[in-house]
Amino acid sequence: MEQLAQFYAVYGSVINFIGINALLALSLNFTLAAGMLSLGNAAFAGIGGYTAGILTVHLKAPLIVSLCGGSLMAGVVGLLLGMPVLRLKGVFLAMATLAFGEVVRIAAVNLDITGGAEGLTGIPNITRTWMIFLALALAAYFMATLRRSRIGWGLISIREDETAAACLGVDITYYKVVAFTIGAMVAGFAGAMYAHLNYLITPRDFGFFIAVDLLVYNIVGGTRIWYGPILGAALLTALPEILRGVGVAAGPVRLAVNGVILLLVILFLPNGLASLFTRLRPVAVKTGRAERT
Amino acid sequence: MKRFSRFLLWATGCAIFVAVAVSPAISADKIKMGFVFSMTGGAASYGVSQKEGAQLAVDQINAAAGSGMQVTPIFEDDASVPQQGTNVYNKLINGDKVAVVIGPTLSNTAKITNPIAQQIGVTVLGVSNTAGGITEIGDYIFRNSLTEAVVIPNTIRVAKEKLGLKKVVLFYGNDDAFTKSGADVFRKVLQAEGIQILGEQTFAKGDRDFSPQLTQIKSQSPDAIICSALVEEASGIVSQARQLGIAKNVRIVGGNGFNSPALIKNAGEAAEGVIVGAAWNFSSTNPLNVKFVDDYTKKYNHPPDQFAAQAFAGVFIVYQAAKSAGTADNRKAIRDAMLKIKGIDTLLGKFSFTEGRDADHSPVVQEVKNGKFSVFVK
Amino acid sequence: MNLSVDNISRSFGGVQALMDVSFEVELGTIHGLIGPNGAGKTTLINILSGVLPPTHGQVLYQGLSLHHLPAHQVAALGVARTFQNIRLFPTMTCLENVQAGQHLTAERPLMPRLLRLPSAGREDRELEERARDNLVRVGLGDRASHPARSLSYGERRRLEIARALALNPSLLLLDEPVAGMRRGEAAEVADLIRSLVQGGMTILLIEHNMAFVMEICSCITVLNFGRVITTGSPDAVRRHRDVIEAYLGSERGDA
Amino acid sequence: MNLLAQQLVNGLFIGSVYGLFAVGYTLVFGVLDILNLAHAAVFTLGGLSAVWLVQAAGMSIWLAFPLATLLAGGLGLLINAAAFAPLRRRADSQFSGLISSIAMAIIFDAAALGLFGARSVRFPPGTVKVHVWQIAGVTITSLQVGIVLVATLLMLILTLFLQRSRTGKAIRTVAENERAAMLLGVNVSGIIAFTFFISSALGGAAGVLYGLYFDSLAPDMGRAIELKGLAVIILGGMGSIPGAILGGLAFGLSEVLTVAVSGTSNLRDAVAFTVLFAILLLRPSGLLGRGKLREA
Repeated sequence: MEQLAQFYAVYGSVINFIGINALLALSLNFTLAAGMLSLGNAAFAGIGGYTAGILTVHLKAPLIVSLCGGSLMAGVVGLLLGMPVLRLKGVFLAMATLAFGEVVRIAAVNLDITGGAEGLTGIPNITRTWMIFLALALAAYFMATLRRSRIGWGLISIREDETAAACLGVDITYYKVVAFTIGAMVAGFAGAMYAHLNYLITPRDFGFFIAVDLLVYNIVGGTRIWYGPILGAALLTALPEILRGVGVAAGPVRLAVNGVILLLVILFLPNGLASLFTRLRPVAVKTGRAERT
Repeated sequence: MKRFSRFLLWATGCAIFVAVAVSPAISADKIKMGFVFSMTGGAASYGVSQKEGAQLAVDQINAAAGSGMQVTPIFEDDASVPQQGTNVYNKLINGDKVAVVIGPTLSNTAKITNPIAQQIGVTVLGVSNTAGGITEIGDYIFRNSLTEAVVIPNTIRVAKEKLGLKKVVLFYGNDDAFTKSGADVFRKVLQAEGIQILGEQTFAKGDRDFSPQLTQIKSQSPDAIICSALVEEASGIVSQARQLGIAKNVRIVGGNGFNSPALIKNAGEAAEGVIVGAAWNFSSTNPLNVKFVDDYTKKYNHPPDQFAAQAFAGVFIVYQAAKSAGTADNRKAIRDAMLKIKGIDTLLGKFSFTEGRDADHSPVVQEVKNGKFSVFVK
Repeated sequence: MNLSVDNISRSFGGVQALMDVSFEVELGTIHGLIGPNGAGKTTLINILSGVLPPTHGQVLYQGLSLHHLPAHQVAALGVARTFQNIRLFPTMTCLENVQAGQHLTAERPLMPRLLRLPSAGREDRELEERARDNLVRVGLGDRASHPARSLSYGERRRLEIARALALNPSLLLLDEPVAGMRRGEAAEVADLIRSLVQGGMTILLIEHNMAFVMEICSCITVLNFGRVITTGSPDAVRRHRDVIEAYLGSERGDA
Repeated sequence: MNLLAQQLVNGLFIGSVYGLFAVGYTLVFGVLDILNLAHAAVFTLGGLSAVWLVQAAGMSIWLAFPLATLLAGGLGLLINAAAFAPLRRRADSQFSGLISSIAMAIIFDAAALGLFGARSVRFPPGTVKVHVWQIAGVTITSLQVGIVLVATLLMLILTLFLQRSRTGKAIRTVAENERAAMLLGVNVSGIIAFTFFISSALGGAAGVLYGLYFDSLAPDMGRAIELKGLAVIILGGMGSIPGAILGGLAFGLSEVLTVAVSGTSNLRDAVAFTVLFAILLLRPSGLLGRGKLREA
């Protein structure tokens, strides 16, 4: 028991960040599930984080109100952004969401209410580990269940082939906007929790490189099953600690090892870490009866 | 490959458990100092200087201590990211059980990580944080880096006195906590001194081209350009200003961020006449400083900057406190001894902590002259 | 109350793919659409299914105008299709492909699934049963759990038909349903198509296999260079001078 | 008036640097439909290695420049061999290629940090002789003119090469249709490797020129230009080489004009990215794009 407490004292923050990053990665998975490459989820996390922080700091809102408020605000922005942007595909969508992310970051730098470059300070540190993992569990359960619902089937059809999906009656734009908005809300929630974990949020916490990290978590973990992004986020968040643990000195060498591991995973595990645990199929459908009895 | 990944997961588990099981033993005649510097990422150039300065101090202390108290340094990299800073703090404080933490490089990281140390009761000495609200985190948080709030008013006062500044332009990086808060102080001081601000221009971290802003500034013909920037950007600003034909008598005035040999090295000829208000005087004839500059240059083949100097001084201050407390591992005793630090000799000059655990020594206003920093006298 | 194609034109950039195309498809029949490569057949199917909007003209189905309806709304009116270049969902199994096709005929509400209500499980089981029936119908009953990309060319065409059938369509647009199939396989598809029409469905199909078209279609429209040459019974079409010319002039040996 | 003229000169200059950086980016995208996010790291390593060649090895810049360019081209071959070639047959190579190029970028960043240190360095003063001209109150330096000339020259050579030479034609064939190229007997994997070589060599050359002008090179210098480079190739039209140049100039001018018109620079980047956003919505193929959306 004491060892456990000691473990938590040393690695508690790593565990928390794994949870937050996993939640963020999962938020991107909602859009990836429909084959949309978005780099906007870091910005949604930022919107959620700033909204929640402002609610807590300026309006003295209770935590749950701030978290939901942040999530909602991110969802609204996601909805408004999604409607025009989701006509774009592939790299073009990625670039449009990236431009949006930069505009959000620059806005946070220049606005007074966000505290500018110095960030929004004075946010109490009240997010607890259990809250993060409860949220993560709920989001993961939601994701896993969503895949078996009408929306989920629609999204996966869109990912596989947009034209064919449309001809099966899937309202492409509507489903994309729904997925994008849900993703934005989850990202906003994660951002709001992050804000209440850190005393301070700054525009740099939600920039381009964070957006890319979220994509990396997904691809490394595997995009096709709900626990893929969680695995990816867990490995990559813990990687610096692991390398520290095995004695790789801080500095350029550790950075290089980081890169090499990422490269190895992408080269040799095409479906991500998740493929270690399952023969990956896009949808987990139970085949109720034995075939050709 | 599957095997490799299994191995990886396995290794993770093992590493974590080993780390827990082997809780390091604390030996009484060795003080464990944890250093949190940004050795990779955006702030790497500062973190690397700090590490070099700190390492030099540790080496000198250990060589001189003989059988006395030795320093065991543990250097960690926060990769210029607050998240990793938090992880490293927990690891150093709860895992390695360090007696004190020196760092972190960036003020924004400090605001997030220092509450962890405060809560547990571990002394933190910031050696580069200059933003407001750091030492306010709690009574275990110290710093030996003079804040912009101390350096800048002095700089402006001296510059106004000697150059008769009437109207200036403010130029700063608005997406960085250090440069932005520096600009806020500059603005306030300029207004208080009755110097007119003709306009403000901003840049973003990583920018290398400043000609659009400098062109605007040139058209406003100010007496001086007041600049809040770190040295990477500062050297570009200085050299491009001169290239665009902004006359030499339009001085460029900077703060702590300018105080690096890199300014002179990178801006070359153009750096002549730049006024730098700072915490550390490169050319100070204080014997401790002369020795430091000598030793450092010999060891690393390049001259030190302010980051290295303050880190070097920081190690000595902490060591001094531990020695006077007579303990290498009693965290509270060391903190209490830190509070009592008064007028000790460092390369920064006579050094004390203020009531609020901030650095208390006199700032300096320098001028670049003949390719060197020297004290500004007109 | 037929499917009527009314003066449809479509151009891509400067190229006129379809020019004033008009014909009627009688409900409950098999209607063929033939013509040399590049005649505009697939473009027409794309317009009928809402994938492409026409430049001019309109399509009426059961008295409703499909004018500028997006593809998913056309599908909701009971129009299903297959694709010339086969657009299955490659990483899904055969069964899943058909289940994906049930989008309009299934509810699959999210809430009961989140709450794990028994009704959700019941619906899923029913849908799976139906999907399996569709697979059996196209002769892929034993392939349910195979990934779609592991199928042979002919099997993929049949799977696409099964997926289209999952919509319970009243009008089925087939773009070269037997291309690349062996003779026996094509005959099975012909039987399937006939049985569908007996069940009340209307079928419009594009096919290069003339024997197949002549055998099963009751009416044929011939396109060449984006224009209708003629519409009529197989016999009439076979004898039509322009048709012979169009084929001999452009492609040899395909007929 | 002088003010505006000077700002236009500023914009054209920085724009041509953006353009040169972006040409390499867009070349790989044009041929492979893949974004190579390690391009910025190659840019950095190109610049830093040229400094090393001049400073430590004592070379003339006229020798160091082509050498560093070749070296950067070699890095391109490495990127292709380690990060792209093994993934080419994979269905998701757009996604996975993006990630493996990020991995390469991390490795290169680490190499830059380890080999050249974190501090900013510069070419020794006097590496190239700089004259400053004042023409009607507008300041232009010989270095600026030289850089624009070199950039223009490189792009002219590239364009001619792609249009006239056998290899250039092969590259365009592969870009058009990989399968068809293979059937025509083109050595596709060789051509792709060569494309990476050219692309990275151009990126490295951009790094050297950038470093020569701005006198400050550091391992993170690629970061700031990476995002702008992406914006530039979108603006110009993905895969279009004249588009990348035009996009570079447009982006450079939009930055400068925002400062000139509003008198302040707070909005500079916001305007640039808003313009990018608007262009994507209104004309996704960019200014000179191939006029089609992916998967259209």
